[in-house]
Amino acid sequence: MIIRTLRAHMRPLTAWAVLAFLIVYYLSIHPRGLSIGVLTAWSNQGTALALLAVGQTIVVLSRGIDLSIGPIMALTNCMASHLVNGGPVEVAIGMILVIATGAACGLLNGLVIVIGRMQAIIATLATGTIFSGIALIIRPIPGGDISEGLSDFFSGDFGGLVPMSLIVILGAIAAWYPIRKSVLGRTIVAVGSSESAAYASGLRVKRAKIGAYVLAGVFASLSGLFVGFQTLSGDPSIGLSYTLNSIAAVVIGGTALTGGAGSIAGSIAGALILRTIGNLLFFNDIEPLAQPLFEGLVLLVAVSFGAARLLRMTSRMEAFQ
Amino acid sequence: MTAVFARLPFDVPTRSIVMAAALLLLVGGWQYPQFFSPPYLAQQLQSGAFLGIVAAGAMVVILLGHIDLSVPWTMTAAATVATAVVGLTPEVLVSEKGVLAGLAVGAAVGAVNGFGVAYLRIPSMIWTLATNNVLMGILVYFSGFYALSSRPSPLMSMLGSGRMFSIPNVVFVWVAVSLILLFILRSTTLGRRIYMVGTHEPAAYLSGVNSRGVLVAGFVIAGICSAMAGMLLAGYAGQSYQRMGDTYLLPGIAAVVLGGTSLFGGRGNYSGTVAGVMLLTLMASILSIMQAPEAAKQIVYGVVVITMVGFYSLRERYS
Amino acid sequence: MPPPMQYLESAREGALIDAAPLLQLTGIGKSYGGVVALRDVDFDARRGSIHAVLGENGAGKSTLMKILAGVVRPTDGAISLDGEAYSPTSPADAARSGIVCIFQELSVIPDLSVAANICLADPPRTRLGLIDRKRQAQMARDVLWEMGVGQDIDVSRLCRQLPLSKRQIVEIAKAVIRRPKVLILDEATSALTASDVKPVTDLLRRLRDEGTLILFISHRMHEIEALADVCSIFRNGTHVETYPTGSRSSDEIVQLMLGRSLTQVYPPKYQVHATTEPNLSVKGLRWNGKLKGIDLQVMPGEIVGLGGLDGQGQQEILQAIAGILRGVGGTICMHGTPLRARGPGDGISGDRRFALVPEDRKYGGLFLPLSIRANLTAPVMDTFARFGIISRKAEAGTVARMIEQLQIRAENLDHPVETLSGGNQQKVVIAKWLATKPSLLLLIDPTRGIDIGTKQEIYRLLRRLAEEGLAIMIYTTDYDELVGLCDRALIIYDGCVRAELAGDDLSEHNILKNALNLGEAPHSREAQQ
Amino acid sequence: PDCYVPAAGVETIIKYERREGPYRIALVNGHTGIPWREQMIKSVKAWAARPEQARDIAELKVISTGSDVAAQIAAIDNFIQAGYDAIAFIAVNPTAFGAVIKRAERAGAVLVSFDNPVDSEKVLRITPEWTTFEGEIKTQSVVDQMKQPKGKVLEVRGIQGNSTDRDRHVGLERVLANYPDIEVIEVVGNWDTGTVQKVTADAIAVHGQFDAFICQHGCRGVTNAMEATGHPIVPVGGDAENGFVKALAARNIPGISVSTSPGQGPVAIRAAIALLQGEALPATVNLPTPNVKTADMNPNVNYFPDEPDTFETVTGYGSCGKDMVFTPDELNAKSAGNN
Ligand SMILES: Nc1ncnc2c1ncn2[C@@H]1O[C@H](COP(=O)(O)OP(=O)(O)OP(=O)(O)O)[C@@H](O)[C@H]1O
Ligand SMILES: Nc1ncnc2c1ncn2[C@@H]1O[C@H](COP(=O)(O)OP(=O)(O)OP(=O)(O)O)[C@@H](O)[C@H]1O
Ligand SMILES: [Mg+2]
Ligand SMILES: [Mg+2]
Repeated sequence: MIIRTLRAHMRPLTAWAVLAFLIVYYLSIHPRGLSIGVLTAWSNQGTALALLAVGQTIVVLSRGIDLSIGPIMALTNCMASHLVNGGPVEVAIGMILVIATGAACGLLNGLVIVIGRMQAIIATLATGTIFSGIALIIRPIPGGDISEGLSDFFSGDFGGLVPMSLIVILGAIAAWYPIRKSVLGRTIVAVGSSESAAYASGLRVKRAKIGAYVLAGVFASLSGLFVGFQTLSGDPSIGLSYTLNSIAAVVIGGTALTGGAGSIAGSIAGALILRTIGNLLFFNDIEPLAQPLFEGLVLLVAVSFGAARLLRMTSRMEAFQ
Repeated sequence: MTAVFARLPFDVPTRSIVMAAALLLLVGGWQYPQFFSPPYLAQQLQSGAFLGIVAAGAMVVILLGHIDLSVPWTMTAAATVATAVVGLTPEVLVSEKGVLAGLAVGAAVGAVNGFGVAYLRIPSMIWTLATNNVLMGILVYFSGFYALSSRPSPLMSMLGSGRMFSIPNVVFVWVAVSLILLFILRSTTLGRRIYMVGTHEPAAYLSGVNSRGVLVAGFVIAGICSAMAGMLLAGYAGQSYQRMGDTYLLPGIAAVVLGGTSLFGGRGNYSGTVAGVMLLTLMASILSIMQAPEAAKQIVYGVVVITMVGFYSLRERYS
Repeated sequence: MPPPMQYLESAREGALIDAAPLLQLTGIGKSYGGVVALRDVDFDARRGSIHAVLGENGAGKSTLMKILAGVVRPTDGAISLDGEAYSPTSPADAARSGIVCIFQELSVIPDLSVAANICLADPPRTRLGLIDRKRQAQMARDVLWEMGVGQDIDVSRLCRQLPLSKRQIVEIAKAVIRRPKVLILDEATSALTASDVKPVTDLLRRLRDEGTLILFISHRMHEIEALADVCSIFRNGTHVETYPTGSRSSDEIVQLMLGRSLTQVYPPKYQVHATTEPNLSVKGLRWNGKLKGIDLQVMPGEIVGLGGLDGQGQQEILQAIAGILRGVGGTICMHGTPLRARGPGDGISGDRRFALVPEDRKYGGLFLPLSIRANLTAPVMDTFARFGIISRKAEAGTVARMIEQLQIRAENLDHPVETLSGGNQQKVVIAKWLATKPSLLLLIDPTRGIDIGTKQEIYRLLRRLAEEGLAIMIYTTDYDELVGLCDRALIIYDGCVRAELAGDDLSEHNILKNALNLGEAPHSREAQQ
Repeated sequence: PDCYVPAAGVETIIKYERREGPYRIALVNGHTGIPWREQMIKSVKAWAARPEQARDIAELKVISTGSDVAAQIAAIDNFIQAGYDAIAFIAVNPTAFGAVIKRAERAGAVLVSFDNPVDSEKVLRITPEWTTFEGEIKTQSVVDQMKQPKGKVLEVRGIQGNSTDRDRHVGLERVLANYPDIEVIEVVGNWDTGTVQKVTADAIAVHGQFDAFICQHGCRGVTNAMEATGHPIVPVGGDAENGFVKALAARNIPGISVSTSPGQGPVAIRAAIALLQGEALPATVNLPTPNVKTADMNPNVNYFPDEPDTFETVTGYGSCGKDMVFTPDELNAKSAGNN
């Protein structure tokens, strides 16, 4: 039973193992070693991407993809730089508005895909440019203001023990699991596994697809808020690289882009792996001009691990799955 | 109106786009009379040709049910290598070795892309993203090329910026690429197999198609198209420069999809891609001439893509 | 033959009139573009009956069921359910009205567990509104035990990991748990193995006795005879006749279905010359714990059947020969030299040609949205291409011969192959492989879901090919077919050849006995039918 | 030295307690794959490798973090954590560094921001005065070289949303406000040659002729478009990439090349060392703005026939001292070598 459970979660577990190794290595070469400051800097850097990867995973589980997730993050980040400041009440209302905006963007994606019957890639590519455009309107150049108190709180640590950002990540996992166990969550997985079967089984396919995009929008807005806390400002141009990295994180975390099977936790590990690799460059003597090459190669190698399953393949047909 | 619409040749997406582009020209021309001037139209064709060549390659990969995100740095790499080789061998004619080198770079990148997708079975969206990053890394690292000349060869300059009968030469290159691609897709076994693999790869394998070979071939074609576009762009700009491909990736994909090709693979006509390229090009320059702010451009772009693609998927559904 | 209407009238006057119909269809029509799938169909069915729907491929049976299940909207006509107008907008909607359909294409969710699949539509919840996994598993187990297959299926497994026949059971359980008023089975028994048919038929009878209306589509005549109370025959999109089971002879039924009579289903067998060298010889074939040392030979001119319970390794034998499997042990020789194929592509050219007609035509055999022409020529296009350029003329000639040879009924060869009915689709798959002129033909269940008329055509074709010197090996779940068609049958049990039957030994009785491994547990219960 | 001119209206002075050298210094670059940035990194390494400087520098670490501001913040945090004495950086987003600056203050690390400086008075900022750069210097010179100060001028802008683009645009507007007869047409060239060429050619196709061009970066695209469309020779103002300057000189196009030199990198590092040695500097420093008109251009001084088009012709700020001058060979020698 335990072995079967382990085997079922092989790929996310591998991702976590790799991450653990990278962290230990990173701390061992860091001149300061393990300290709460080092840990906080490390986890702060990965949190925005991790939150985004959670949203992306939900969509990918439904066999969709959200290329607008980075632009939603940028848009909500810009909104936050207008709304999330001032007194506590204002800040609270501001955060609610920001999250609602993320949900609305996700809703738009879902509606375009379901009612317009468009492929997710192109639909979200298009809505993504719209969201970027709106972000540019509300914040033509980076700037604005975000509650410093919240910023200190979220980018600091908890009692000198745990970085707050790690707690945020755990919170994201905790928020998803009840959803996954709900009918909506199950329908999302069912639609990703076989849409026609889900439809024929009487499941509410449309509702689940829309739900997946709305959830992705919400997580993107949380990510946008977190970037705001980190940078105390809004920036309309941060989207694109985040979108692609969120997909990379999902894949490294073991979720199949073909939907149906995968896990949030794996994607979070994937996101943190990507960021830790960036960190590793600091104290290894790598020529600065070689850094992009190094990062590219590491990504190439990381995704190549997906090919390992081919070695275990007993039927050539398995390659097509 | 509808009667005229229905009688036009070509499939629905192509027709719709041609109509939309005509509409754009009319409205634009009403505001700016220069729109109908031959230099303006020639200029549009020239801009369109670069995108068109990229989109031609993108279409092959999309027909296979995959996507190639390595376009930007494949273009840059091919152009950089080509101009570097020109710098090393400046003698006339010999310098055209640079063109061959550039094409070889494109083919090699395509082969690596195809290898990862077909043999290692990594999703193309992620594998080509990785190869794109590696290419960027290589170019940044070896910007020792930087010490070499970045001058294009005479052929590149001639094709990239020359004109014949006041029509830009790139347009002829685009036409040639289009004809070759049309021929491949319609009349060769490779074309048939591209559609088969794109429709359902397991069935292709079980039907005796060497699906891995077909995938690699498709990515190589795309790589070569990107390389050509990169070198022509270097010919046009008189130099190779980094990030030269950044603005071609997403429009290239959008043009293919606007043209009615399914991102799931197996379905699509090349005429649609050509029409998609024209529409995007026209739209971009009209917006730029109207001095629309960047934000408005992006929003219009997104709305147009959603409207057009939504229109034909709904039309297909309910007709 | 009296005109169909008279049969209808006589049926109406019969015992069936005692209760008001539960389901009443009037003037139903449906066309897809130019193709008329259903035309002016009137159809009644009563509560507490098993109502079989028969018809040739493409007769419109599935379309009708899809209309009832809310998947397809009719272009004309009206439906009433229990006296009230009924026009479902989706399967979910139909289910709310009490109509649940098991579709011809399976609709289990591969990545969910058996329990989750069975409780898919209405899972038990905890007080917090989350799905209660424990109760869900219990409910699933209960249903499976009620169906008599509880010991065979672990409800915590993913459906992806189950063999096809077990997935079909899950599919049925998933429908049954909703206690529908009307249960539709569209060829839902076609993938069941002989041992699974019994519990399912028992279950259906029980449901009928509880008052459920069961609409039942199958091409297996003996199943229909055993199970149905009433039969309706469809032909060419029209409702031809409804009669109580048993009131028509099978010849009459076939005549009604086809509009012509069918003399004999299976062609006569021929004597194979034992002196010839075997076309295929396999020794000690092993693979992944599933094949445990298989020896077999196929002579030119011979049709060899693989039989046994589903999932004993029959498919894997054929796949191993075709090179689809990796890590295969033992030797496979064609014409005396080892064959080391890496896939069906290696059988297309050269002097040792083989062809594999795969199991699921929708998954492995066809490119559904591509044209009939492109599908037909997929493996052979190189033969009429020079330097990779296709000669349209040569292609047209080849295609015409194929259409002619297999009597494929297609309106326009440039239409997508998905517009053909199931039987014609299957012919396309066979035709495209015959075009490669193989000397060894491997077929996996080629007549599944195909009507009797088309089946007969395929049997004749196979026999004719064998006469021309082809070696044929066929895996089929239909014992009748093994007996009627094959010269020799190998009964596979647990990855080994359990028995080789030929001549008079080749009987349904012997097949079943060996398939169940001499009546040993655990399948002994089903053996006594 | 006299190159650290305090920006107008800035009174704040930055001064740290003197520490003993040699120092551990880090340079955090943002975007990768841009020739200007590469040349900047090379200049810093070339400068630091000279024996006079090597004495003061115990360790020089260079990092490029790409366009992700979170990565850049984390990089700076890492250097602070690792106890580096000074960190110089080009901000990806000028407003994002408030929290980092606080953390640096606490840890006693010296931050120096340059080129795209942060919006904060608390760290040293080194930058050209962009409004003057684009306005009083470039635009004014172009207008002066026009036949008469009237007609149509094409303004080719940079990446939208960038603060530098905003400041430069303001500079241009400020100058042209004095010339009511000049009509400005704006296009967006994204600072890249190909895009600049395309939008310029488009604009020429629509508007016919212009009386002058004012371009931010990638200005070889303007001269190319003029040549390709057969546009008459009119004044062109642009930055200082070799290709552009070559084109001005070769075709004798009246105009001006104004430079933001990659030499900002060494200037910033030198300032960081000065701060560590206890010197006081104004909080915001404006660098001189080297520029040259076409009439005054000389090969191998203002442009380099043997260098690629992307080479930045003004290699350093000569007016900031002799150590701020670099020859192309010295930079190229640094290209691929290790740290
Ligand atoms: N026959 C079918 N088989 C499998 N999937 C289907 C089928 N028809 C529709 N679907 C899928 O189910 C989803 C929703 O179904 P569909 O659009 O048919 O609902 P609908 O009938 O339009 O519902 P509504 O009445 O709300 O408009 C679609 O995304 C489509 O992909
Ligand atoms: N999507 C479609 N487009 C065009 N024609 C169709 C489509 N689906 C079915 N048809 C046509 O409608 C007719 C009836 O099809 P249907 O699938 O209902 O037959 P069937 O009785 O279930 O046959 P089978 O037993 O082979 O499944 C067929 O002749 C087929 O060609
Ligand atoms: Mg049917
Ligand atoms: Mg059917």
